[in-house]
Amino acid sequence: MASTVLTDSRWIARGEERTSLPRFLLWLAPWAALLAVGVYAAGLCLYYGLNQTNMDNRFAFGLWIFLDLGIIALGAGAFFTGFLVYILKRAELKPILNTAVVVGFICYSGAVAILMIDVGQPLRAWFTFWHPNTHSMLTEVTFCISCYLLVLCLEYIPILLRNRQLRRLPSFLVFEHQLHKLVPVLAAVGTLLSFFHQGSLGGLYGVLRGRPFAFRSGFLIWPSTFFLFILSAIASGPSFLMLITATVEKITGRQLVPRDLFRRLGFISGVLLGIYVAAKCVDTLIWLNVTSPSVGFAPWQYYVHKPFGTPILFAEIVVFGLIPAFLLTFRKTAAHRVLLLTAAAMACGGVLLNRFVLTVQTLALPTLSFDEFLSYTPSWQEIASFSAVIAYGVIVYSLSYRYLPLFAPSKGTDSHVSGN
Amino acid sequence: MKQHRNAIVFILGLAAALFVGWFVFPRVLYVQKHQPLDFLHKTHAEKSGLTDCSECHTIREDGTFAGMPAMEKCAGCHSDKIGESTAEATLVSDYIKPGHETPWLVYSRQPANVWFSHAIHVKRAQLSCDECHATYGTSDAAKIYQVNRISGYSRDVWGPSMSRLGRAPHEGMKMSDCEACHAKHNIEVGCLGCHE
Amino acid sequence: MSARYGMVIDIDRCTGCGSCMVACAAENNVPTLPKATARTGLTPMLVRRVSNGREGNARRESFIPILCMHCEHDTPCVKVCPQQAVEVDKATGIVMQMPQRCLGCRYCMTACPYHARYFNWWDPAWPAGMEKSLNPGVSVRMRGVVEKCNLCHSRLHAAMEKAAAAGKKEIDPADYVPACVEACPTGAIHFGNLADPNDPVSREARSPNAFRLLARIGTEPKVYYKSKEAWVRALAESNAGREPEVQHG
Amino acid sequence: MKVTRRDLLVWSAGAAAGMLVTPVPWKLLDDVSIWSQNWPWIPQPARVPVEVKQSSCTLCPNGCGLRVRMAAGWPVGVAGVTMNPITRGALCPLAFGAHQLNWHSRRMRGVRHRGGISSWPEAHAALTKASEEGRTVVIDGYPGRAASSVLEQFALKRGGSYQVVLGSETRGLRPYENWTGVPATSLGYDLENAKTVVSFGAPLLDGWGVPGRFTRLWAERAADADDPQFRLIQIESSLSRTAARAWKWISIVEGSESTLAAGLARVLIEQKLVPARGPIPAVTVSDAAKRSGLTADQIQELARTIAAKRPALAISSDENPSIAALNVVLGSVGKKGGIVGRSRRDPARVTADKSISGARAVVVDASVPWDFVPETDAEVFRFAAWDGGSSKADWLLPAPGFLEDLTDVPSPPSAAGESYAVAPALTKATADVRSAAQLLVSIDSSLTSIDNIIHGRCAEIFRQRAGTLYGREIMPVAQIASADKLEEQLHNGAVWIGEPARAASFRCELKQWPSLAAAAEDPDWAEHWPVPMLPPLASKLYSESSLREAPARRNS
Repeated sequence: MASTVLTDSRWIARGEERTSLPRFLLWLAPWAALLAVGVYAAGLCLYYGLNQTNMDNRFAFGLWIFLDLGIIALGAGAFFTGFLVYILKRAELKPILNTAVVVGFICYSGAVAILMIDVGQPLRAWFTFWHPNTHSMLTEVTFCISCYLLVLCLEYIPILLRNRQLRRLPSFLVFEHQLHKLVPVLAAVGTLLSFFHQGSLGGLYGVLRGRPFAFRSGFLIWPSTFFLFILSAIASGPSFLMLITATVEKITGRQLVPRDLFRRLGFISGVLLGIYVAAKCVDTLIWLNVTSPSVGFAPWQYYVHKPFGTPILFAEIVVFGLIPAFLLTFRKTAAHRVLLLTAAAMACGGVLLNRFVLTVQTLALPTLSFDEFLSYTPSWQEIASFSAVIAYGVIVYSLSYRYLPLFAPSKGTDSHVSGN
Repeated sequence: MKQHRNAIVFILGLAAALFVGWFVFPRVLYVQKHQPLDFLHKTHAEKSGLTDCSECHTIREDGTFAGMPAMEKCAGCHSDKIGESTAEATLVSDYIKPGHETPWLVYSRQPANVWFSHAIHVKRAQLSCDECHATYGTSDAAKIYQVNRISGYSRDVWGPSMSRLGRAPHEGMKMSDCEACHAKHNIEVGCLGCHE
Repeated sequence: MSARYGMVIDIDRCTGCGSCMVACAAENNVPTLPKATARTGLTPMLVRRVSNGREGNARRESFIPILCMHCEHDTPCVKVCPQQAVEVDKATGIVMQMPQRCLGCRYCMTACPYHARYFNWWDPAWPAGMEKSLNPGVSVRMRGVVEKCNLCHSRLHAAMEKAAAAGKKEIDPADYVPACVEACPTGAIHFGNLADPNDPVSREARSPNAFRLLARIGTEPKVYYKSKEAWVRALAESNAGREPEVQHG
Repeated sequence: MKVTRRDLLVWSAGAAAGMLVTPVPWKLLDDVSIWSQNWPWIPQPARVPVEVKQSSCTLCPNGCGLRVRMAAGWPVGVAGVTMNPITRGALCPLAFGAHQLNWHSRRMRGVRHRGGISSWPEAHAALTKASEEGRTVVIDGYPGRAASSVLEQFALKRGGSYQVVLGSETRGLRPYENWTGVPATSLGYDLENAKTVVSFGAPLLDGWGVPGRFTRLWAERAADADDPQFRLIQIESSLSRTAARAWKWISIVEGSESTLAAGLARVLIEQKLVPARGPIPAVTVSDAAKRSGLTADQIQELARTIAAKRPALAISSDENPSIAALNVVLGSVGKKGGIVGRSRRDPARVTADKSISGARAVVVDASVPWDFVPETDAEVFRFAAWDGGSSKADWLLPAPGFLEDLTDVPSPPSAAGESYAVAPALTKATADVRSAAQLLVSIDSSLTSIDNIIHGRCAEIFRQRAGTLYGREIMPVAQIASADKLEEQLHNGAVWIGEPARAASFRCELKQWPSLAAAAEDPDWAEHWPVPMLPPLASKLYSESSLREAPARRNS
């Protein structure tokens, strides 16, 4: 049988039960294929230019920006868990920490990769560092995201080095221990950076004076969306981690984290989501009644164009905000695993919906009185190159799960415990 | 010895990199080309008393800069061979007689997106030619033209020193060099002040 | 010199012929894009057809040339560009787009309420030989960057150079006329220096019939429009004074 | 001692560290970005001085004054000539991109014979043979040029016939030929002196006649004035560009123009709004109302408005006797501000019919619109600078393109006054081309060459010492030293303008009201462009924007 021939057991941590290599490869194969298609599509965009996409002069941002914002928000779990564990000393969250780092790493590296295809002149993207426009939210985003990606790499390395084979190189072991000492610092730096770029991503739209649908008044140089984005990101981050872990548990058929961990995550998510929804309501009211009319845009204008009617606003605030907030916070509902996970999914969906509205509705709505309402459907190249990111994520995570002690107690020692 | 092995190997690597980076790389990056004729500014200054650059490199009355003088300018004196140099022979036989323009290689050629007005710098700002072109106008040899394989820019844009450290004002014609001079005379121009 | 170049466009004179659009494209070496649509084309000057929304004999139509409005205050595109590829020129008030600096993130395009910025979705290309017909004053932009109206900056260059050669500091206004202004067969586009109160353009800009698109956003555009038709002036407001129900359908 | 894996690792670590302090990574980063700013496959304009030449546009018979920017011998930009008293600096939108036409992908580059590749000598031989064997019909789309008279001479010498294809403006003048005896090509519209212009669907502000002439006039006298010095009334079924800007837009049922014209005439006569002349149309007001979709009151109101400010001039979008008759009733024929005759009378022309019989050869000049496809068994020699698709011609002969050959510019078809200009060959041809006239001269050397005809015409203008020359400055012909000076100035883009149009008095007799011709539908903007191809940049107007409908028959 193939498995006897094909084996990688010496790479798998001692005592860890892992499926046979062939089956693992079988699992990877479709994802690898998807990745290949995506890379090809991305290649087309880089070689022939962005005419390969369905974006246009009015829809200058499309699927890519929307999903970048989405996964960066969901990736917020990484820094936030780190923050909770190392700064607020919530040790009980430690079991999820490695997953958080890996997921964060995947989300951010994926987002940056897509951005490099999205810009028309990737070869010149570094100009932002050389001639930065300090007034631009995008500058802030670029700096913070690239720095934070570096931080995530540094956080990922120790996990990587805990691989059974790599651990055998003494110098690596030393290195890992040194790095490990650094992790709390990294967590602190990461938190700072993340707060800023999550915020700036919101600011990205909030500052658009020319797009009253997105334009928000704010506090000092930061429009309200700056803070809303931070809130929504840290609210959804933990939920997303929960979903990931639950999925992995389902696939592997193992319990990987202590039972009550989900509830804790859910609670954090829920409370923050609640705060977010409250803030969002206040912001929406101010925007509709003060900010927007003051620049000559009546609120009704934004909602006369189907499908972007008021229901979408309702969905964003109530269906995917208030409801999951309740479900996650209350002991009764949270105790129910299915409800808990559904709520978590809804929370993540809410964030995605919010990013979608800000990206797509902002561009679709007319500004000039003689503009027409526009729609846009992404081209297969756009969809493919983005699905590549998801494939890449699955592959990286699977490899990490197989060869790294993701759920082992994150102390440097190699323990035999792994869930059950 | 044993315990220094790492250090030595490391330094060997370092040294190799430095050698390649500072000595091999520049020679690979730039292609060397010779002017079609070895034109001598010095001789022209001495023999024919063409001391004022603008006698050949004229600024037209609409302000545009003629750059390299046209063939008839040369033909004015070189309608027939003067002296015995091979360059002289080529000039007359290959360019003047058939009436072809000489394909000069322009050391200080800027890319298409740059708009540099000699009129503004020479006539209004009263800059002398050598502030940017150094003493090439009196040199007694046509220097070798180096072109960057990747960007296609003349070496003079980057300047003779690879590190660009401690270079003289006339060494290098990168945007930063223009900016430096503009800053020195606090002259503020926007992007499109120098770009088109 | 510290000018504030601007325009007053008389809507009542615009017949929508499109001369300005073609002249602009020719002057600025804007390529013809065989695959482009009205949403992916390059039209730094774009004439748009507008109506009073009525039908039958009551219908009225006009044409509004849309170009970069050269916003003076809190210029949306300048503020958002991450690498200073856009700026408001101190000397002229022209909002300058620098394609060689641009990385093509298109953030400025989302920021512009007038949709006056265009992305080079394709490599510029011309049929064999046609590149000989390119205007020597303007460099061709490459694929993947944003471009827009720079108020025919190469013509300003020429004027400056001419002045310098003649030993003058100020340019002769007659030497600097953008291609669209020159091309308009009805003289609907008036160009001048808004900083000079005696310039006919600044006088027109103060006339009661003058208006600016989306002026309430507060970006102080330097392109004014003018019409004696109330319904045309109403177009300046985003919702053109219309009620929700009119918006439907 | 052997090199271990560890050594390699350490060595590369050192190398990597070293690289960072060499120019390699940084210079490469810089150069690659610079490369992306100067991609070699992106064409850049030549670094050459620009010189400005003046000439006239020869792409259509309106001959607008052109200011052409030239670089390295090629046109790089086109603008109008403000000094030109006819166009006054205005051009049609297409002219601004005309300098790119010579490189159009559908430029005719070689002689083609029945689909196959052929050569000029073969074409020359074929035409020589054919014209000797039988009758030769020569068709011209731009009469009055020096080239035209070459074509005419040839046709007459070979006992053939010279026929012309007229533009819609001139076709609109055809009805008057029979009533006045003045050929349509010598008639014009005296727009400058009209007080009311009633356009029956003529796109006056959208490519009708000399673009600059009417638009400028309208802009100065009518635009945004509440009580304009002259009123533009547009009678049209759709809200066209002209209708949108007109002083009044009367929306009528499509195709009811001639009936309405008759109805208006009847009201004018019956209500004695005009002194009674000409016959009374059979059409009653109620007929007209029924047909046009207006009410009788509206028609009477309209008639009063037209009569109120005179001279009033009715203009049809194409040949339309009824509308012409309305002018007769309005007393606008042969009068100031109406239909006037130019001082120089052309001989009457045979207007070409597509079905040509009894001919051995048909020569179609490049000025003939591409959609004129002769139906004949004769051998057809089709000259064209651009390939407009199917032409059914045996021979397709590449003709000179934009500014590629010397030609002269007679008075534009719709002009009220005399004018003359010369368009020299400013640029070298991008293909091996000959004009029809050039080929005919090479076949029959006894023909006077274009240069000589132009030379003669200049001499003639000089001899008459009448009119004014509008060049870089304005100068009466009387003050010009010699005929050569005059010719030189014309070659440098000056335009000669004859004495101000004296409404050459001619009698106009209209026995009974003409038949109600079905009006031609409003011509597509591009139909006014006789060249089969639009300048590539015209795509900005339709495919790259929604300003205009994409032209029907041309897909360039």
